[in-house]
Amino acid sequence: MSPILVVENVTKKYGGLVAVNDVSFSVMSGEILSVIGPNGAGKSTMFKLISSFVRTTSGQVLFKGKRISNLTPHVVARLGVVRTFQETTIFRSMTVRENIVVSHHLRSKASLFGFFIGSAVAKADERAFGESADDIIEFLGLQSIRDELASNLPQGHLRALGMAIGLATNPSVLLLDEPFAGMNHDETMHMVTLVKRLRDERGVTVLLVEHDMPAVMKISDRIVVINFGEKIAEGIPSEIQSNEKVIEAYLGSEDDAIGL
Amino acid sequence: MNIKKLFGVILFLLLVLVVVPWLIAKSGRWDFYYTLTSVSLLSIASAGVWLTFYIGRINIGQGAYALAGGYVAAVLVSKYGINFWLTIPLAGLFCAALSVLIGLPILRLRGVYFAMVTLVLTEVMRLAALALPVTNGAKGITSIPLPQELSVFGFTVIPDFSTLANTKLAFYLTSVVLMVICYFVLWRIVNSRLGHLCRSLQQNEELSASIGVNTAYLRVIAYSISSFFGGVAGSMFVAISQSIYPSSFQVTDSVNFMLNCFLGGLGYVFGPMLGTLVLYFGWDLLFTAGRYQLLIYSTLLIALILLLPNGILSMGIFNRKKTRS
Amino acid sequence: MEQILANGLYLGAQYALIALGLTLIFSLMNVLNFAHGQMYVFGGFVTYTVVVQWGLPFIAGLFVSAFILAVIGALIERFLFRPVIRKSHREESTMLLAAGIAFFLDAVILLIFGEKQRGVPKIMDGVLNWDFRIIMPYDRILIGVLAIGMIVAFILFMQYSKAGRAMRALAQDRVAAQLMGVEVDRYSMIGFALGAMLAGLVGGLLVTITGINLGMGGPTSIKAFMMIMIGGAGVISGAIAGGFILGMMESIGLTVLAIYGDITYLVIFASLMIFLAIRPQGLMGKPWG
Amino acid sequence: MTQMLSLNNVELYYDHVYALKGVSIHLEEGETVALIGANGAGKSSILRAITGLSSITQGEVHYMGARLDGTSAADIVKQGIAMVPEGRRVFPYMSVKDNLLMGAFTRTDKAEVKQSMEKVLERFPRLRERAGQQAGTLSGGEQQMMVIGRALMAKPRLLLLDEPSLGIAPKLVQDIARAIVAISRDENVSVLLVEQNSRMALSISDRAYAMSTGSIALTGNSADLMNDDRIKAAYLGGDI
Repeated sequence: MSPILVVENVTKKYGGLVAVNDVSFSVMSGEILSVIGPNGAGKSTMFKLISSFVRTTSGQVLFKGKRISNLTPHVVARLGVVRTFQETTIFRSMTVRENIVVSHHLRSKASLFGFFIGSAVAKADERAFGESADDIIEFLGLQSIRDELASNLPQGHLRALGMAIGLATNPSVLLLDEPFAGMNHDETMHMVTLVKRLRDERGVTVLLVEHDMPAVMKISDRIVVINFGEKIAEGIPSEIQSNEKVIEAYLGSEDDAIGL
Repeated sequence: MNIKKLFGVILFLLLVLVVVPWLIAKSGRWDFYYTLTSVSLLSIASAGVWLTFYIGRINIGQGAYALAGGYVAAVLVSKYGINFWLTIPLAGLFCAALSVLIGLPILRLRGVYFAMVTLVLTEVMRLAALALPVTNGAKGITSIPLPQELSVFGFTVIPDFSTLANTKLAFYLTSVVLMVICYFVLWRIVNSRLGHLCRSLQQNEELSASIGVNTAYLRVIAYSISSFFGGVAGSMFVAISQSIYPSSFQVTDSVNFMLNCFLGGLGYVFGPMLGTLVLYFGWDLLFTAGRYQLLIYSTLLIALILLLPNGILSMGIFNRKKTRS
Repeated sequence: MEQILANGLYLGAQYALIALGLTLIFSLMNVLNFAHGQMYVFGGFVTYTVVVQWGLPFIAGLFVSAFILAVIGALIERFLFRPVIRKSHREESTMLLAAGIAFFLDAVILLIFGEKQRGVPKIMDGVLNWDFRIIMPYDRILIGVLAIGMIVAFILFMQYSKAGRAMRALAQDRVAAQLMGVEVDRYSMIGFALGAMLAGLVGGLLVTITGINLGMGGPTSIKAFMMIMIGGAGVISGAIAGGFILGMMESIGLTVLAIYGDITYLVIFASLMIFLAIRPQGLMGKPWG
Repeated sequence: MTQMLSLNNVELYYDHVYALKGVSIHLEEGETVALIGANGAGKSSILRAITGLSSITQGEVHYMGARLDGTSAADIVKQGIAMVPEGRRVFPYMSVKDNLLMGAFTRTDKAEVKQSMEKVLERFPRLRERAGQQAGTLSGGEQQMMVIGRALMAKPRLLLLDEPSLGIAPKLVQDIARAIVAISRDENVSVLLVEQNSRMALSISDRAYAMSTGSIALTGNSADLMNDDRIKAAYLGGDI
């Protein structure tokens, strides 16, 4: 396996505040890698840096050896690095299927004008998008809600839809921002299976930010831990669970316990 | 297009092109022609505003483009003797080009901020019309000749208006046809991929960017189409009134275009047409109230917003349409 | 040069007062008050009525204008904006409501005061002539000084009174302000009343110089929007800066650009566009979006 | 000791998502109680339910023997409940002094407000140095001190602290912990402390509740919980 995504000494400062400080790690092709850390540790900023939603202060992010940091988000998506969002970010007043069909944008061959006059290429595109959307719907098991309005969906389905939107862009690397937040145990386990199948059957590399630890431990091939904007550990789940620095980051250090 | 829709369109065309003229001839209310011509032209401009709503921007600057389009047509016809029918697309194109220039910086703004700038834009266009030499200042451009004949390969499509006995009817018919064309274009846009992308933009710009949509480009495209409509409406107005002044389209008009869209419903392509009809007719009917006209009109408007702050379409019976359109 | 500066200061002081009211309402409720210009006109007519028709002194006119506009503002907030904000999902609803109110106030002004241009007699005679470098009538100077005095009073009120602090807190962090026990409804109403009052006061001040007529409302609103775009919406210092900058630009434009015709506002708008392209949040505004 | 605060079987959800499912906790007068648990477990939702920022869908909140849920946020403050919100939420463009004065917003006893201010500035000398500075320019630790001081300005009987150690440099976490201990000792105030940093929280509280996905998973004396391996498991994904 070779690294598909490389984060190289990335730093992000907001004014005087250092949100991410000199972080480096790589994501191997076909791997599921989780970035974890206590609240406010800089995970989300890390995510935005990779998807170019914010600009780096220094350092760079490479995708297949090409620099993708400090481009615009749609260009990064076009190259194959696509993010989903933390909150329930979907197109609320479209149906599930419309959500997925519209997200095929990157694959279209016809021009906007072609679509307007309904050219042959455009018609072929529309057909292909529809088929692919149905494929994705089936893959994620969303058949029963395909014509529901997205704003009426419960949490679990919204997350799945968020992932379907990501999938529709045909990504090489999918960035999932807290895919398990607000889910109950069963929903989480279902989602874990889905993400794994995504990698196994579609060959998508997955990078996720999450704080649901049981899920992270189950799903990840490797884990990167961030605290106060710095990488404090990296390794396979069992290593992370017993890493003293990580425990400290989550529970506070022994020193924080002050004697009364 | 399925049979039902085709039937609906034919019915609509019959109504506006045959039934309405027949009714007017019967009743002898020739003044309704002017009202309905205005409604169809104003609804073209409103259609443009509606399209900017569709990408999630509140546009209170359509009056600026209507004014610009009007002046383009007026100048081309009166100073260069160009056939009026040709100036309609030219006016549209001029406005579209202008809106690209203006849109590039201001389309980055959202919500209230975008609305503020566009509102100011209307006022600035009026000031420009006052100041620039080509527009003849406050005196405006007057005595613009009626539209000439339009022929294609020697075949007369539209006769010379000065030879017609009933120009009111002719203006009504051409305006309605123009409106039908514009709404057909709008309908095509909304139901093609372009429209879907616009909707994605309206609902969530960040997500839209993350699925690879070039949001900045799309916004400019939509805004320029919107301004194109404004220019077309403005140019046709010039032909009817045969004159244009800096005050022909003002801030109030821009606000009204926005009200039309809101009243007709933002989730429904033909909403602005409906809204324009209701508002313009409502205003006209209130004419009998004399000096209380504006008072009653604005009170009704406020009451409407109080009762239905999310637009007429928020009423139960319309909700189905909204989700399926 | 001195003349341009003096004119700019005089204009700027009034503009800043108008912008302050607008920005206060915006920062508290995220409402763009389209009717601000109409409130200004209303205030002018009230002062005219008090001074000319009732024959009371000018200062009484100012007080009555301030009071009536504050009441109108409070009523508008309580019975129109509050319910609409509560029920609506999108910000366009409040914008439409504001537009409706602008029409409504126009109608009311038309019915009560009529269409005629009105003015009050000069409150002070004489002209200051400093070596032909600055020539300015005394009444203008007085009005300018009064306006600056009001700006200072407003700043002091916002800075040191309990209500002022509460409003600043609300504008900066709504939730935290609630946690401190600030009643959001009450202070939104006070803020709206205060904003409307400022508009009315400026109307009262200006009726002595330029007079007032029905048509002045819309253009005044537009100028006020430009000011808060320059300074940054919702920021008090931004409104003041925006007001003085616009006043200064207008003053310079009217002198320097006069030879090219009436293009001052075109130039101002073009520069505003370029400025916003570089700095969309205005001079002192917070970045957003 | 009388019961100061109690939540009985409280349910709360945002947008169809459960944040709290049947939570019951209580707090006696003079006690310091910690609510610990991983991110997203629902700790902050409990505070939102108490302060009236979110309305609960089921259950009851009692304070000093009277029903509290349904009371407006402003009245809750007047009854003596002050909150230090998550993420500090300072008023960034106001001076430190004005921020503190906002804490005393509901009080009318001017002279005593002055005294309270003096006391807060004594407790946090750094704030006195920066009294005129805009709050947004303070460091994270200083801001945290300031919002604790701001809450004290209300002269509360119940102090709610939401993640005071969040995003604070490790060496300052101890200072904050000490300040909390000192406050509960000196002032006549009960403390409900929500924390992710469970070691800190357990070391300064009398009792604690551990939450997981919207309900109470564990409860007991803080000293006992300190050495309970189940706490660690709750954070790092083992079995409880």
